[in-house]
Amino acid sequence: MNANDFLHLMPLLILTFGAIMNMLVISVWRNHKIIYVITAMSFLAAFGSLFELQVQGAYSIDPLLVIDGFAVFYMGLVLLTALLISMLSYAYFEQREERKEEYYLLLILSTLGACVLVISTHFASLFLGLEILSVALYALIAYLRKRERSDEGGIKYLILAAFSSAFLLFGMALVYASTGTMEFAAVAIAIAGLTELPLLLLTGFGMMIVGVGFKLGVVPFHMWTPDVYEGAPAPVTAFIATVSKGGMIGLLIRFFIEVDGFRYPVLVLIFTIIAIASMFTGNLLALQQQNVKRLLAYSSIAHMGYLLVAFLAGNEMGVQAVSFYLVAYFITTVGAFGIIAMLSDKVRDAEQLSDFKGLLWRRPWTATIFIAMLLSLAGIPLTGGFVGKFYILAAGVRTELWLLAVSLVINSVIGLYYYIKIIAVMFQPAEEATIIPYKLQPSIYVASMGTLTLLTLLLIGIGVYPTALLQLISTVLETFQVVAYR
Amino acid sequence: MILLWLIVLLLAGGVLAWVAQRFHPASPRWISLFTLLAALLLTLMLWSNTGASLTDSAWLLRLEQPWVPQWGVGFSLALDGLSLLMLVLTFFLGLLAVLISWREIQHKVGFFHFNLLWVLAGITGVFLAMDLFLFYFFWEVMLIPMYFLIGIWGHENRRYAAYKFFLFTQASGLLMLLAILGLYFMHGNQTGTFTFNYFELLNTALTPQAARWLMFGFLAAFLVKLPVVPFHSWLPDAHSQAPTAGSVILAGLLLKTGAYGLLRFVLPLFPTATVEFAPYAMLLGVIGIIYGAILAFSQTDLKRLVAYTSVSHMGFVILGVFAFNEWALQGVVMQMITHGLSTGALFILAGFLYERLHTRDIRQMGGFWATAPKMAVVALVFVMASLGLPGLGNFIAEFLTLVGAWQANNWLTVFATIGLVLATAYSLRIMQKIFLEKNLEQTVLPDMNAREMLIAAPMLVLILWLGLYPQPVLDLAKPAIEAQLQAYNTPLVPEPEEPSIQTAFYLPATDSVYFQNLNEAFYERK
Amino acid sequence: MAAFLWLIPALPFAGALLLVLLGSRLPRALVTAIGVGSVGISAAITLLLGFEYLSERPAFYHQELWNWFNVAGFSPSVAFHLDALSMVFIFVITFVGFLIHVYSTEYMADDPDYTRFFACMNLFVGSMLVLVLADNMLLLYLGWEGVGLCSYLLIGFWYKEPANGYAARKAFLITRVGDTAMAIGLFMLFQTFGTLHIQTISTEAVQVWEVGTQLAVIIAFLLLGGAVGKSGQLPLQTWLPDAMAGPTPVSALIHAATMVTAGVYLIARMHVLFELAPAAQMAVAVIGAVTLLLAGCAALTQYDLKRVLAYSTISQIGYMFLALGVGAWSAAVFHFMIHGFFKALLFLCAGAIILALHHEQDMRRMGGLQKKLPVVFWTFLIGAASLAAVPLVSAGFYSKDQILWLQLAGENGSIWLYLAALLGAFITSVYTFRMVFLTFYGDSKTHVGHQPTLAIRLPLIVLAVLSLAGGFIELPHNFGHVVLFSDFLSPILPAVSVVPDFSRYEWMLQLLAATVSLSGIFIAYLIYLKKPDLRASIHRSDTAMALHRFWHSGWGFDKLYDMLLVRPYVFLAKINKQDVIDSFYTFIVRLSEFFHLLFARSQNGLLRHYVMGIVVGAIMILTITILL
Amino acid sequence: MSNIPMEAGLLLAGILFMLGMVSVMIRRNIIFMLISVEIMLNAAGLAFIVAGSHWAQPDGQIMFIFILTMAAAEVSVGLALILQIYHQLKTLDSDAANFMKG
Repeated sequence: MNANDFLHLMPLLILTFGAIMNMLVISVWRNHKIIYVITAMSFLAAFGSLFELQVQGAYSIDPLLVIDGFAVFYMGLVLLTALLISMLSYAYFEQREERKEEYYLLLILSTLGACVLVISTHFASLFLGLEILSVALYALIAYLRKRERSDEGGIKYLILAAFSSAFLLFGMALVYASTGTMEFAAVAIAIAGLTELPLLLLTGFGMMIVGVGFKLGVVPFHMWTPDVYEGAPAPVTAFIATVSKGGMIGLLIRFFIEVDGFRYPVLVLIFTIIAIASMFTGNLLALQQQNVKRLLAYSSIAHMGYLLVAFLAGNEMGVQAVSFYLVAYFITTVGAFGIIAMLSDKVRDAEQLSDFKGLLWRRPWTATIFIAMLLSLAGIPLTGGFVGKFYILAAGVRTELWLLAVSLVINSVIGLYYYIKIIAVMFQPAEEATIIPYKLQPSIYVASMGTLTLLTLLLIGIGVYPTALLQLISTVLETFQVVAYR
Repeated sequence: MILLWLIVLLLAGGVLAWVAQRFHPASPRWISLFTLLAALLLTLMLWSNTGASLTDSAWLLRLEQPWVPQWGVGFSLALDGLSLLMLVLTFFLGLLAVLISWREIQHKVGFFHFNLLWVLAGITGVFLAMDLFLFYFFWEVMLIPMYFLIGIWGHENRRYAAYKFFLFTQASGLLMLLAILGLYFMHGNQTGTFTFNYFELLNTALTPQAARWLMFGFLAAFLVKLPVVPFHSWLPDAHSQAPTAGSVILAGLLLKTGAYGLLRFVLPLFPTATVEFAPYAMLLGVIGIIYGAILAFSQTDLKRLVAYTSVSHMGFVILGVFAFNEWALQGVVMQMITHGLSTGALFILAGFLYERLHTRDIRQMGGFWATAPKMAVVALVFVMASLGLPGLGNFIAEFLTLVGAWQANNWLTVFATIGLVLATAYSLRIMQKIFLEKNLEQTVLPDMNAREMLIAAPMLVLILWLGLYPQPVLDLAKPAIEAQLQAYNTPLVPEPEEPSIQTAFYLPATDSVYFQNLNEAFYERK
Repeated sequence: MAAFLWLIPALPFAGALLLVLLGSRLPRALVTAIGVGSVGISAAITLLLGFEYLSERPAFYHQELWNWFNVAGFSPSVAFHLDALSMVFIFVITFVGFLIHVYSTEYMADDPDYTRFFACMNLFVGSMLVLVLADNMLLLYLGWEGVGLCSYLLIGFWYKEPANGYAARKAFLITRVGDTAMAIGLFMLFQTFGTLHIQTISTEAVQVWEVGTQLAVIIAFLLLGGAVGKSGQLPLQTWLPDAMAGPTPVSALIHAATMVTAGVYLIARMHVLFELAPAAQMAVAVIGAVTLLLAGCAALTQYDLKRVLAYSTISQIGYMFLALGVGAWSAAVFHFMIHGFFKALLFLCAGAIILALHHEQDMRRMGGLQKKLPVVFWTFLIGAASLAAVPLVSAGFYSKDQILWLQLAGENGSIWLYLAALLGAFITSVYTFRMVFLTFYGDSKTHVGHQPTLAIRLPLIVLAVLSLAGGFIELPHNFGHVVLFSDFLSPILPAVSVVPDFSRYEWMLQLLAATVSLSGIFIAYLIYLKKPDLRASIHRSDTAMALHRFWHSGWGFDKLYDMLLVRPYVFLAKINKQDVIDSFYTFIVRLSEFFHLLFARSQNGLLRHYVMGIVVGAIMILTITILL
Repeated sequence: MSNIPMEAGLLLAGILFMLGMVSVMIRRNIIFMLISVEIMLNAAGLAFIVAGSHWAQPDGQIMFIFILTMAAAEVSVGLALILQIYHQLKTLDSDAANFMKG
């Protein structure tokens, strides 16, 4: 490791430093505000340091990590999302009695895990990143430990995550046993000549898919999602839905493109089945759901299915589509859970459909933001979700994945039903609010609303004028393409 | 730029109306009234200014702006006679929609007008967009405000209706999106330029198989929107549950976007596939005419009844579109306009009645002629229009459609003509149940007031004018229609490899012939 | 004067428009002035124009107002074409129309909807004038549908009674069936000639088609469909008797004198086409013959005074069709004119009676009115004589005799048609005088309330004079040989070709016709006045009564159509009210909800099950990898 | 060790993995479930060591150390959570923790 390596790992180092700072400050002086500032600063600094990296092209720290455009993009996405979530968290935790400060510590750590995940090129770094992410998440989910549901969600996630990690590890071991290497690139070289993969290797890949699939929450490894989404505090749910899944998607793309998994019909078939099953199961499960957090959980299952469509398209366009979609999806999800966090009171989150009754008349601006988020999830124009879905569909059509494209269309329609159902609830005649959120300090309120407004503007911005983002994605991904298609 | 300003005007007016409610509760009405008035005047001005250049080319104005260059998406708008007519209709009905909502909508006035103007903006965009991506964009944009209009200000079963409307149109729209993408890639793979530009895509050579599938994708959206039996079932619910302004816009404009789409996209893009499909399409049209008429006959909810008459009338549209001759297409254009007026008027009447009686059940009405003769006369005129009485606009539309359809298919035309008898049956039932017979409930129905007469009078004048002297409208639509038909005037089995068939549609950027007669003020090319 | 041609239809339209727009605000006198005046001025212009026409004898006057529309060469104009044929029609329409308007001022005096009545009547006159003046089929169609609308509005004038509304809708619907056929005919005409201009079609048809060309036959049949619907001929005659629900002036004007003869006009106007289609022309004759018999029988059994007249109208139009069918064009038009006079007269008399008897229409409750309503009695008698074709004095004799004669003498005629016509003539005189005897003779049964004043008497007298004198402009060869009328029409309508050397039998046939007519009157006299027991014995006979009921119901056509068409349609509509197609979409929704519930049960919150889910997924993936 | 074929070692690891997996599925006590998961993780570790020795690389053993570390962290968090759950539910039956469903 030389100085250059350190320079390239700056974002990670900043995060680590932030975590340690937090730890130290907590031990000296528990103050929510200061911890919050440190956290936000470290996310911001880490994000800022990315701009240094972006210009330098692919830089690999053998054998574990690589910093290329793809990595920079995904890290940036993860860091920005984490920053936004931390901003929303402040208002959420301010009104609760629990010790708030460690939350930020865990948040930084799991973000760190996600960052490691997207830059890893080796099973070991993969495993490390994944576990940093996961272990921090267990605690985050169960953070509101006085709530039964929070604990229940935590233990369910813990057991299942560890269970699926075991699959992932075992799968990695089998791949290692069969190829003799744990580097992605070397694995690719080892199997490059083979048209027919050995059984051991295939079994290994299969078991790895279990682990990856679990993290993504795709069918049939999706069952944890609703319970964990419901149990976790709203900002944490947002974090699981975005950072944790985004990291995994980044890894999946990197690995799959590296080993060129699209050559193997078996793998493509498995992912196709998973994609279609996720879309249908997710949407059908969400159909009559009355709990908004669960509903968003089910919808996230479906959205992972949509993402897999673009992923399966497998070309440059597919990767760009996935990246674009992730941006839109992250904005939307953070926004939606941000709204839920804002409306929650001390005792419980504003998660029942009835909590939103008449919201459009009670708090028109909040409701408008939420409507924008929901419409984006549904893929309606003027929002980023539309462009994302359009892009995915385009990628699918281009590769002539008609089955997947048509399933996507059908599912968009099913999905539309429950999104507009929430909207319909919001414009029902106003009633007395069943849940009265804690009266925030004006400055905090303005900050949270500002964050949400910013998200909405971003969302509409990329929906109306996607050119800039597309430009960014294609330039940033250029270096990755060089690596991936060498 | 004027085309863009039209859309921006509506969007801005909508936002302004929403915001303005904070300051004065009545201000949104005035704002949207003036916005639409301005838009209407602007389009009428376009009409009068571009009259001279009509003979040269179908296109009056064009606007090209890059939007998403990576994908070959441009912000391209263009205006020809057909779009111009549709715009005039849009703003006219929009104006009426504002007027009828004057008293009907009493809560959330600002938000209502925001939605109203945004729907109209979406519709305007649909009529102008010459980029398939942009077209789809507007196609979807008009749905959400409409969903709000139905869902918030609708009648008792509004949520169900709003869902149904949204889901049907969205599902079919997505199929169109698939087809658009398919076309985009096929064209791109063939020529190397990936673009959504309508004029470029006209040159795409497609294998028959591909053309068929792509056409079905487009048809899905337009046939559902039109609607054609068996995809009509969203319509009665949406129409009957929407507030009056919503029903007027739904029936008067939203359905027309389907017809417009058929004319603008399906016919020129897939000349061979449509010819193949034409008999089935015409059959669907005839089924629609008859099925809609039968269902209309049995309804007891006035708005539902009128909604089913729309199904029946729109059958003529598809019948005419797939007859591929100028008579039929002119008939279709006329039908789009006159149906917008006549059905719009019937919905408005239903709205008046609902305001007074708080019911739409025609079994509880009757004998209103005695107390409301003005309303009765207005209703009579539009009921007669809907059954196709000569002298009123709908007759011209239906007769031309049928004359044209006859050239294409005799037997189907015969059955379509029989639909006129069934139209008589349901139309007369409207008069009978509402204005004639005894007044069972002993309701004293107040007659129309000045504001209501102000709404009805222009519609009456227009429907009569269109019935007696429709030539200006026909002239305006003629070049556009001839352009759409160009592909069919060549021998009936054109080879898809031959791009020269369709070059007439495409205006090379350098070709200034099309624009030389234009008033400089409207010269829009960058 | 020809420059004012457009005013003839325009004035009534303007009157209607004024009445509609200003209706409620105008004083009654002004309404009368507008309503009657507009038609009056039209009639005056018509008369002036008629004199000019007679003196100048041009082929036709033509006036184009504006081009209606022009689509790819399909370019009908709003243009009027006045030739001898339309001259006769506009004369009857405006003149008889004017008289009936005058009459209506008294008849409708007490009606609260006085304005609406005149608005509709004016609209009708205007539309009817457009119909007969149109120079192309599309404009004709406009008038055609316009009169249908007015007929609908006026039949259902007293809308509070549901039965009236039913009759009105029935009339509109049934005529619309015919119109549909006609519309299809127009499509075919347009396809063949590329225009709907009547003169062009008439001149070109002869060049394009041979006699008996299939296309020509089909088109002729389709046009015949329209004519049959409008003119209440078999099989679309059922609406006309019910149409009597309207006010009596309406029945007189629309359902006797003018609108119902539009079919006759259409066929006469398109006679070139029918000559090219012998099968269709034959059909016209057969329809006429059958209709006149069926309607005559039905008229015999009616008790409602107006229904008798209605069936009689159907029957008389049957005569006109018969004449058209054998190519006796001018005879048909002549009978139209005379029929217009006397049938309007009869209806107006009937109206006067009904008004006098407090809206009593049942003849069984009339009687003895001879003394109480002398003017009405005498004029009615004149009208009845004309209808029954009482020889020598009545106009009806001359017009009907011509038709009877041409059935045998004309080249297209046949003995069967003649016999049918003769039998019809007999029936006609029986039911006519049954009417006279039941109404005016015998005991008075209802109190007479209203004595007609000038507004009613004047039209009656004028029409009575015309019903007597009208016949003298066209007299048979052997009997004065006046051919003013057929001469007048000869440029337009070719004369019928008569079988050579047949005219020497003409006097025999005339005698026969006269005998038949008079014997009919005698039998009516016997049954209804002289020997009441004869009538009673008929009433006792079961078969006679069954026949009576059958005829009374108009040969059961109503029931037949009800069973065959109306009920199935209504049934179909009723059961499908909820739209069966919608249930398909509901099914899809239910299906998704079912799957939702099914999947939701898998989310049971038990950790073990979730583990199981992962394991199952893993096993599936491994199976796929290993098997494939 | 080198005379033991890799397949045998992997088979052993596989059997261990299956044992762990099955016991996660059949156990209801959360602590036992946690233990079973640990068994699975260790099975994976074993597989790494076998593979590492087959290729004569240290990587397998390094992975095993990672796994051990991770398992320890996981168990500590897990036990803390289990403690909380026991406080609230007074049982360690995993089936009792099913407030969230549907």
